[in-house]
Amino acid sequence: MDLATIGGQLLGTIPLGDIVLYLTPFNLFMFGGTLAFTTLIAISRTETQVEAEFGTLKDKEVKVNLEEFKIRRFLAIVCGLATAGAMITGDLFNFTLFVTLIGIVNIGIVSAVRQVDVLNAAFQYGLIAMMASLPLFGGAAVLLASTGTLSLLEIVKLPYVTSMMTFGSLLLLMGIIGETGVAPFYATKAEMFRTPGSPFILIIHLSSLLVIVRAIEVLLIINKPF
Amino acid sequence: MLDVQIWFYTGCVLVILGSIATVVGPGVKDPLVRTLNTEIPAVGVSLIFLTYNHTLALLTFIAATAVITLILLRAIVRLEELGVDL
Amino acid sequence: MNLMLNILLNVIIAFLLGSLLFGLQRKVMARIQKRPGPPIIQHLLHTLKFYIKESSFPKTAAMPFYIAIASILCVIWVSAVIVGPVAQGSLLLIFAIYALHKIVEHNAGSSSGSPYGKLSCVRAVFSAAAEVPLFAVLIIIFLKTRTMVISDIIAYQAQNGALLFTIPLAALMFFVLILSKAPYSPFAITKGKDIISGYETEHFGLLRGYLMISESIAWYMLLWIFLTVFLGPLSLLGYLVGMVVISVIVAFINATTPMLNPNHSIMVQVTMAFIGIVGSIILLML
Amino acid sequence: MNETSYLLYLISFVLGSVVGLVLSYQKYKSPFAIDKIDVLALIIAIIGWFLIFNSPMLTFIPSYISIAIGLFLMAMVLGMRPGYGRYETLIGLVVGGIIWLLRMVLL
Amino acid sequence: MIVPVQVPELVVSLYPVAIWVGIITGLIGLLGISFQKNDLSVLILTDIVGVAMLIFVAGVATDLAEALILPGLVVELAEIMAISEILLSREIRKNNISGEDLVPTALPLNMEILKTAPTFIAVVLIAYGVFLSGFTGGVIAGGGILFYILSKSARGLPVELFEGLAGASGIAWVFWIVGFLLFFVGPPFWLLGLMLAAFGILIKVASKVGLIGILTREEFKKE
Amino acid sequence: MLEWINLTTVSAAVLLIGMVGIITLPKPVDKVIMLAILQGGFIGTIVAAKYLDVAMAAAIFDPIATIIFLIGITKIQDIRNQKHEEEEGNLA
Amino acid sequence: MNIGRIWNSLANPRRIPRLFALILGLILLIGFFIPISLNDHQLYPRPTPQSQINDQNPLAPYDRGGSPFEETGIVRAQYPQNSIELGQITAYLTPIAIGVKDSTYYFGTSILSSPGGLIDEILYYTRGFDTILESSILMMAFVIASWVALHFTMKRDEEGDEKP
Repeated sequence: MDLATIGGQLLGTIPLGDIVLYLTPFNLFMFGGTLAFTTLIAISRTETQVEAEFGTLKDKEVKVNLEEFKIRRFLAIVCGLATAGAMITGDLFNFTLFVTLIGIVNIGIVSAVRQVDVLNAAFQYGLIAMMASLPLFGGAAVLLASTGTLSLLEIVKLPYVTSMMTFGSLLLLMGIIGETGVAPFYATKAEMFRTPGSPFILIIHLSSLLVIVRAIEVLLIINKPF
Repeated sequence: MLDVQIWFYTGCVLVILGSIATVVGPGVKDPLVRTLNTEIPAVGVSLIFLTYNHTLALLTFIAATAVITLILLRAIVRLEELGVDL
Repeated sequence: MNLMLNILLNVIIAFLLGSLLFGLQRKVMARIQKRPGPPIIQHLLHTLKFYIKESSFPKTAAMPFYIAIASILCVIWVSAVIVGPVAQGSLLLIFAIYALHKIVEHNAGSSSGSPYGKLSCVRAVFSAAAEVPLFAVLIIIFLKTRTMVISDIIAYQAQNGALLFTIPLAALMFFVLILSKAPYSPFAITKGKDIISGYETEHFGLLRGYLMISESIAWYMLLWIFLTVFLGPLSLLGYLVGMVVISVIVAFINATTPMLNPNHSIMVQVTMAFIGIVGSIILLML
Repeated sequence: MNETSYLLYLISFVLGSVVGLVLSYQKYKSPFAIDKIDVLALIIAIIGWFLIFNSPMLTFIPSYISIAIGLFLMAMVLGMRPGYGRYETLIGLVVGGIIWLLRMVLL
Repeated sequence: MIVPVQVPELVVSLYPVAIWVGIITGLIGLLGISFQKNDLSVLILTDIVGVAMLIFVAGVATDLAEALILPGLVVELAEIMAISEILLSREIRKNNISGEDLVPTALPLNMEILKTAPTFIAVVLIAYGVFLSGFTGGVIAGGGILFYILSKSARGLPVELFEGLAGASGIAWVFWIVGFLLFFVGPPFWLLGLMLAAFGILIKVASKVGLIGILTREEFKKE
Repeated sequence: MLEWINLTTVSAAVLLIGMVGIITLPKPVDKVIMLAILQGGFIGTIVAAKYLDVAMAAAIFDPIATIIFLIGITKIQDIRNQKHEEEEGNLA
Repeated sequence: MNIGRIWNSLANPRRIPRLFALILGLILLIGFFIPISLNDHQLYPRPTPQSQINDQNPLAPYDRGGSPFEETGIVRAQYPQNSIELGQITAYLTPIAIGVKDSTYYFGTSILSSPGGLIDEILYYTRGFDTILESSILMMAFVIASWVALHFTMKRDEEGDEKP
């Protein structure tokens, strides 16, 4: 088993003590993509929603006010950075922490809105995010217990896969699914997008999709299928 | 060594029975009672930490539980004030 | 051959062929519905037309973003061409690009401030939730071939026969993914006519041109991946024939089916994905 | 058939379609022509399809050029305004196909 | 030998039991959530799920596991806080459409312990927290601050303090980052890095936890 | 038999008693008292493990939790009484 | 009940956490049917519980050897080559901590959680990145909670103009 069969040739590592970040073309592309989007978000202003009013012929403009704009931009940038980190980290626990950070920031980006329905969706999503911390951290802990290491670069070298490792990665997958809102759990997330503030809610979507793609890589590394 | 076992299994009993009590125990319709019942598993986990000598984590957990309790009670009281029917 | 030249060549091919395939698709659909239909060249002409039209920007748009998003779509699909036909790199990378495509689709809708774009944006999130499980196709391919690199997958197929016959359910799932990208398909909820043109509603002129170019390249790339991954080493003529055949099949399906309600569309896809994953794993174990 | 010639074919097809479209709009004013065969278009179509299928027969020019020309001519007929050029294309395809078959069988 | 090469046998023998207990607890909590209609109750029940998570991590019983428990704890604390606030805001929004203003009830409590004990307990906790430093110290000192604010109902702190405390915690966070980088950029200065990290995170966490008290204080101020 | 009576077993017993008490007693205030017993048992356990500093911190934080609960209970009861009175007032 | 209706019900955000909880519970059940055992070759192993305190070690339970600035403690990190000063932190004691250590046996936790000590070694040095994230999570949660509190739950009178 070699990392090169999954994401392409290993380009380099960034060692920070026990946590080693690694770069393959795949990781690098997603890292760069996320950073590009984050930069764009940081310099954009929000769109104005125009809604028809009942009973009259007038339109109503739904805008994001300045205070709300600032906090949401801040959270969106943090979310972008967290996503970028999750793309290149080579440590399981670090990865779960990044995912958790993404989850909580996502809730924050929509919690600043005024629509009750959106707040409700944010709350329900938050509940899922909290429950998902059990499979996320639990899965990482089960993997640690069964392999004795958290570093993906070490796990990839192990010659065997035990059923406990598969269980751990299943938990990890469940956690990521919960935090990112994959079907059939999509509804909470999708409802959150009905609010104005386009560039910021973009990052919610960006983070969840990229984390899922990255999770595939992580799962393949853990469960060497041969 | 027996001490360690006693702590561990007492912790396990507290955690399991405490969480059952939190979910279906008597009077848990009242969120206040439910929050009170969550203290039992919290103490159970503390015992498990103690068994493994995670004393620093235990110290943090004790403090964090108090804070979580405060947050939950704040929410309960405010919702009661609002008189909302969830 | 010079690398830059090679990239340019492949991108232009992807664009031209993708547009022609879209045109063919419209023609086939029209014939099935007993209309004469536009010429095959029509989609290409449409794309070029937008470059000589005036560009205007809505007052309500989220400004730098609204413009950037159209060119980003172009950039990511060009990079898909680089990863795919040119470098034959990792399949996972192409799916990362596909994920970015979903994001752009979503944001192109929401950045304009139009309610139709917004609806399309919400639906894009919905549909992304459905398409993500289809990434399980990747895992199944990996389980079978033990590699993610396209050139290795081709080599594997050259040795052991096309994957289409060994993991047919995965191919079916991938086909559903392709189907969901085609215009007028039962799963194309982001571009349904009930929300005008979906995320493209408020993009005019130059920006629309960019979007259309990228869509053509995207269509070509999806078909290319399908043919490469499931049918093994093919000659260029083989690719051409395969793409035409798939486009015609898709056109036939699109012409005869209604568009599904968003929830149903997702859950149909998810159910198919679930059956596909479980079925494939059972097939692999046998 | 390498990628460069592939591109050449595509471009000649596209150009042929555009030319066919423009010319046919100038030539025909009414939207539909039922059951009328245009002899000029028919000849172009037949030459086009013939060149596409039987380029090796013309030994004096490289095959990629003859195929490109064939595609251009074929596309001119195929790409005519809606309702025109159908029968011509079909006949051209059949003729080209028969010649190809004969060539395969005889040679 | 102070540190063994392998994990002690006792721990290995306890591990399956710990995991089973974690699974059972998680199961109870999750089933409870799935059959629970009341949103507030679901929020409380997620606490149980968090407990199950902690057992999973603790069972590994190495120093690493202990270091991993702390982030887990923080995540629980942080999420409960944010989500309960969202729940409140949702309910207020839902019920306040008519525009009526809600007056929070005043606290009728007149207990002796609330008058004398807080200062002492707070001072002890803060001093102990500073001695501990690090995340644990932060939570403990923060708990002390929180308790102090909670109890001093009449003498509420001015709202400006909120921004000030938040700013302090941001600066402390930067200290912590600098400390972290120092470990890798200049290994000989590890002691400086350690101190920056330990006290940066102490101030950060303590001020954050203390801020909870200010959130609760507004109920008392309206007397 | 007597050798079984040491700090560990006694604390464990106190813990279990506290747990049963919290679960079964109906009134919230009684529950808070049983919570104090539970915490007493917990501190006893820590002392049995000889970590006096942890025991100290626990001994400081436990009354805090109790006070928080007391405040909450009084407040909620107050609110409920008020609501009750309002309803009766409306009826009258 | 027809399948379209079931699918529609999945679009209700209120049902999603419950559904997620149910599915997660079912997956947790798998844990009962697979062999579970702790791999005894772990990183950062620790001695048998209670052994250090029973030996009257004043630094229990976190004593990992070493003396301040001279001798490094024993830490089995994943990548020792990435952490050049490994073991120094766990051996370090502040002057106050040394004073406490000499006077009592039962304050090991406090001593070794003041700067220096094994957990600091792990939390700040070898796994420092985790702690950065952890504190960021707390910070973000706080930013969110305090923002919501300051703008919505605490200021209730000023929002009459904008209704959902």
